[in-house]
Amino acid sequence: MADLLTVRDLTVSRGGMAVLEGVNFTLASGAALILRGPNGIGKTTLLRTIAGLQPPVAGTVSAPAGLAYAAHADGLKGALTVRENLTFWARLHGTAGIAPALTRMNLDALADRPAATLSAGQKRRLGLARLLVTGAALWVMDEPTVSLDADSVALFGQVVRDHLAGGGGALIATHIDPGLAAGTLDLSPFRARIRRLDGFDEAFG
Amino acid sequence: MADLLTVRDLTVSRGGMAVLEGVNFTLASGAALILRGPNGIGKTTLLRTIAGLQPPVAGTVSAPAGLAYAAHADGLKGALTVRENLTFWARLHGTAGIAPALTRMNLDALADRPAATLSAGQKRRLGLARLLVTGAALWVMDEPTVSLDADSVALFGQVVRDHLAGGGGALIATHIDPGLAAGTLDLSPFRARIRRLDGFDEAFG
Amino acid sequence: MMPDLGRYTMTVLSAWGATLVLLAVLVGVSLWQAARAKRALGAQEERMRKDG
Amino acid sequence: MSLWDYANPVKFMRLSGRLLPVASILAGISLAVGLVWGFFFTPDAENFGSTVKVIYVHVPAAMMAINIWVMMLVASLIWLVRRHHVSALAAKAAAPIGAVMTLIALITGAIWGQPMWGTWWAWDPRLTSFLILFLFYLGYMALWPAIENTETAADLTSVLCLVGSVFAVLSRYAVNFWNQGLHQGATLSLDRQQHIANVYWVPLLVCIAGFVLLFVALVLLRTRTEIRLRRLRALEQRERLA
Amino acid sequence: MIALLLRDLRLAVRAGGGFGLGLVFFLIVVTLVPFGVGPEGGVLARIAPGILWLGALLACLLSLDRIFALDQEDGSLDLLATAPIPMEAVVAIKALAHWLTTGLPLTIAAPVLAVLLHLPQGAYGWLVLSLLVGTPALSVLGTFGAALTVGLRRGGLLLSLLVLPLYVPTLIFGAELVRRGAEGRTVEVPLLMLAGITAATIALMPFASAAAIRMNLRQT
Amino acid sequence: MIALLLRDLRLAVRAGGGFGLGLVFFLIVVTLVPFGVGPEGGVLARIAPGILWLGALLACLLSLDRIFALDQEDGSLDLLATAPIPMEAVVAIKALAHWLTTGLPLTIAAPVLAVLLHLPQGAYGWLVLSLLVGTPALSVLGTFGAALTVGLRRGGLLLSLLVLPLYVPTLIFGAELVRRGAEGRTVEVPLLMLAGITAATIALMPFASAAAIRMNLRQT
Ligand code: HEM
Ligand SMILES: Nc1ncnc2c1ncn2[C@@H]1O[C@H](COP(=O)(O)OP(=O)(O)OP(=O)(O)O)[C@@H](O)[C@H]1O
Ligand SMILES: Nc1ncnc2c1ncn2[C@@H]1O[C@H](COP(=O)(O)OP(=O)(O)OP(=O)(O)O)[C@@H](O)[C@H]1O
Ligand SMILES: [Mg+2]
Ligand SMILES: [Mg+2]
Repeated sequence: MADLLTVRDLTVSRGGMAVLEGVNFTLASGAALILRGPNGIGKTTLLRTIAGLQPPVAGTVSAPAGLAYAAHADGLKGALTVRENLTFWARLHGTAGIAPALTRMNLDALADRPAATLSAGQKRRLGLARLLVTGAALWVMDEPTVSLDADSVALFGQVVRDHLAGGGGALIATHIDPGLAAGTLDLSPFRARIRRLDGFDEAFG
Repeated sequence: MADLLTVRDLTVSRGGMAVLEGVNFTLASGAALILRGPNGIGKTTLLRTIAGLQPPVAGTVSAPAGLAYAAHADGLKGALTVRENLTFWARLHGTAGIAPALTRMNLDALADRPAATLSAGQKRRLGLARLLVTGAALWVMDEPTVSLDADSVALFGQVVRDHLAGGGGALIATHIDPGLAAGTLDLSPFRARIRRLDGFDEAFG
Repeated sequence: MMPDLGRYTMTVLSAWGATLVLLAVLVGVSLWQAARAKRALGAQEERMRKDG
Repeated sequence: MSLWDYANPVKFMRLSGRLLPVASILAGISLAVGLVWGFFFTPDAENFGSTVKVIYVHVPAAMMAINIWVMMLVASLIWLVRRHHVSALAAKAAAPIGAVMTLIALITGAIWGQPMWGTWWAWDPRLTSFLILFLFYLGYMALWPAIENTETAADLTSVLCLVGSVFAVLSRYAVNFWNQGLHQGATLSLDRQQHIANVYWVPLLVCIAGFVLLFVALVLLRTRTEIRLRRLRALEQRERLA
Repeated sequence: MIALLLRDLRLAVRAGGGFGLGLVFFLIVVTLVPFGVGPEGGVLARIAPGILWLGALLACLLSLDRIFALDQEDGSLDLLATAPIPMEAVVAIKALAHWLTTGLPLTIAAPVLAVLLHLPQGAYGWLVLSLLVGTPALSVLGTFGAALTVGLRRGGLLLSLLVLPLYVPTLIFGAELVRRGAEGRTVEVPLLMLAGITAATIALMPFASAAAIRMNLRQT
Repeated sequence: MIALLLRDLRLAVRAGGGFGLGLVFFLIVVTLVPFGVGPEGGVLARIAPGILWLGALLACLLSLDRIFALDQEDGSLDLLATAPIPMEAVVAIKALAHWLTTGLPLTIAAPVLAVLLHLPQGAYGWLVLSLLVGTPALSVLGTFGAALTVGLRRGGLLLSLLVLPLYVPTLIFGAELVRRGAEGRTVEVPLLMLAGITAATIALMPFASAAAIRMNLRQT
């Protein structure tokens, strides 16, 4: 199948310092890739770069235009209900019908509750439901299963498998096994080596 | 050993609705108890009640005065460094010396970084290090291992075991096994039944 | 030596005084910051050379 | 070798290291000559009395206040278009100098206004637009340290400088429209050469040259400081990771 | 785009009535002035145009930090930036939503408050007109300031510092328009200037604001 | 307790210079008034006491929402509430920190800004005295307002609405004191009233604020 995402010799930086360098991988449509690595290795930074929120220091990312990013934070508005939150994202991405997303993330019973009154795990389910209404082929997720109970993790696994079966792709940074048949990429070998700074030039960029 | 925490027939409510009722348990010093249950069952609500942040609807909690609560949010100031954040809590609780806490949560290398520049897992480690400087006997923790990598979870397990060995107690709500030899309390059976409202009286409290 | 400033002595002297003080502060602060940066950078480079 | 090469930090450090003593010495000489000449060896003016001596600090400071902002604007544009770090840092280094110059113009003007107009402060267009310029300097200087990431800070302050320039000009026009003002120009037009005797004009020119040279020396010094601090920061980061 | 506008309006109405509060702040500033300067009608009438404009400006200013900060804190801004909609449009919609929830209500309420300050009869029409033409510029410029300070923890006051000098021309022409109207003088020049400023800011500032947002998100 | 005070001061200084910014807002309000009301010295001198007090009050008001909201958002407030230190003390320290970073700098800067408004010579001393005596009440009352609105998403404007009526007496007596001073009249009555209000609020409001915080946390 066609490659959804190609990352070539990518160097990403955070706070002015390269954190990962020489990252290479491709993601075919229908496949998922799990990024692993200890805290602070640069998973979030890598995902932000792939999502286009920050420019790469070196190397290239070729990602499809429509890409859905799910960050550590869920981007929910506490004052809006679950349904309103989801409807907003659906309309912004020009898709219609949030009902399947609600059902598949088991949110039907909560649909008319303001998001502020959800528990940590319920909020997370809503954050993940957003992916379903973006209509994007590539899902880029940063620790999606945080705060989820075992049932919800299984639910999430099923949703991702369906997405892959439909020709989508998923890139997931996580510390916990989400129960997917997916390749794993350990980021530890790509930790940026610390270069010595010998002149003033190198302090910049 | 003496009981650190006794919970009797406790009913707790959230958003004006009872969520758990008839909860009973005791925690001896030197022991840990893990609270489990699906998302939204009321773990956070129960812990907040035990920490004294909200009053019980019915039943009693007898907890020691000095109790350390670690919530979903870490209470960190991004503008202060790791060291300053921790020193503040230490001085507020009247304890001295944050060095052991830094070392035990593997934060020495990050000590002079502003907390805003930490990764998700590094922030969490700092949030947990706060428990060590409170000097409290009872630790009440809401999903402490969220975002932590495997090494950090092990580190955290060791810290809790040391705390228990010193006669402390720990109450932990979590979906993930933190690798502790501890009792487990499943909260599902305590889910509050929905009573029919037959008179106006019952709409109040 | 001092020119006779007549009834505007205060005006002229305070205007000149304020200017010279502000300029002196600016120059002083700049020099101090420069010296401090130079010293800190020197110390850092020294330390890192030793550590390799 | 093109001019842009000096935007390279190493080359800039080398060149500025050589220029700095020269600029400092020239600034010292011209300031000393101009100020001493202006203070001790100029006669009183007809309708100003001895207060005419204030002109030797007031006018150069006022001119520098405006010119430094223009220099910051140019440096900001260079940063936005060509992304030369030295350029952004030079703008950052110039801002406090400009703010002090504005303050000097305001203070000396206020002190001068007391005997001349009978008030410390009047809402005259020129005075008012200087006050606004001072606010722009303050805003610019406050924005720099508020942003953690250095490159982002350079970007955002440059955009602010750009937008601020447009509005500084607009404000100048607006206050002109709003109040005709008291400020000099009509009574004794010193900016037109034919209206001013050489006894005042020549020392004034020397003073202006002194202020310009002082600015050059200070900007070089402060830019060097900023570059050093940047390198220090990078080294510290590296050490922490090691 | 419409979805974003509706969401922002809905949030403004829901979140503790953001809608009415700008108004109420305006009311309170205008009410406090007589307490501060004393109640003589003559002085009040003289300063009424200026105070009304100043009150509107401050009420506007106070609600600026909501424009992006809330979206940044809960992560929506990152998600908006990766959504298939240009940042310029996001910024323009945000400014429009701010004006609809702040500038417009202020304009409508101003005549009522003008009574409290003894504004001369003839000036009411000019007051409304000047606010209607001038407040959009306040929202657009405020959005730019908010975009500059969005990453900063509670940059509220820094935001004021950055934005207020930008507000000076609008304030001068707006208040001058009302003052001239009150005195029965000709108002063409300030009106044209005000309209010109508003048109130019609406046309140009969204690009600057979008650039600032992108720079802020880019934090490498 | 000292630790809390130091932390709050440090945060105020670090977070984008929160310290100087209250001041700058004061400067800007005072600067904008002439743009609004026109440049004539006579009118400005008449309204100077009122505008200076109003400016100080608004500068104070704008920084109120930082008092608790930041601590609430990042969870520190919950943790402070479970720490072995009474909420009354937390609240009092917060008010003190707010005054040190806002009221005190405003008091010191006021005479300089008074020049811009042509405040009569004789009134400078009274201006400083009135602010020194009056601004602590503003901080304490503001802390109460902040405590009431802490749970609400960005209750900034609601906070203003709640607090401004509480500020009215302080404003009246403060401005009156300066006005009387400027006219060379006797100032005893407003001075005593101002001191009385400050003393009473300092003594009593911390209990109310602490109660408000506890209720806000309790949300069952
Ligand atoms: C705070 C008050 C004042 C400010 C901000 C101010 C500002 C300025 C500025 C911007 C210039 C133009 C410099 C240039 O680019 O050539 C200037 C020049 C001058 N100022 Fe002032 N001024 C103030 C008060 C005064 C007062 C009170 C006087 C004397 C009565 C005065 C006399 C002059 C003279 C004679 C010149 C040079 C000729 C000219 O450009 O008209 N200024 N001042
Ligand atoms: N704003 C910042 N300034 C400087 N350094 C930063 C900043 N944000 C993050 N870092 C550092 O960059 C590195 C990479 O951070 P990143 O958030 O990408 O890690 P991560 O792999 O996602 O970790 P986690 O599993 O804990 O979420 C970390 O070492 C972190 O401390
Ligand atoms: N402010 C609120 N108003 C109304 N209901 C609320 C409020 N906050 C939480 N709830 C509801 O109360 C119940 C208990 O929430 P709580 O946060 O205690 O769950 P939890 O067990 O901690 O869940 P999680 O594992 O997802 O963190 C949930 O069903 C939640 O939807
Ligand atoms: Mg991460
Ligand atoms: Mg929970």
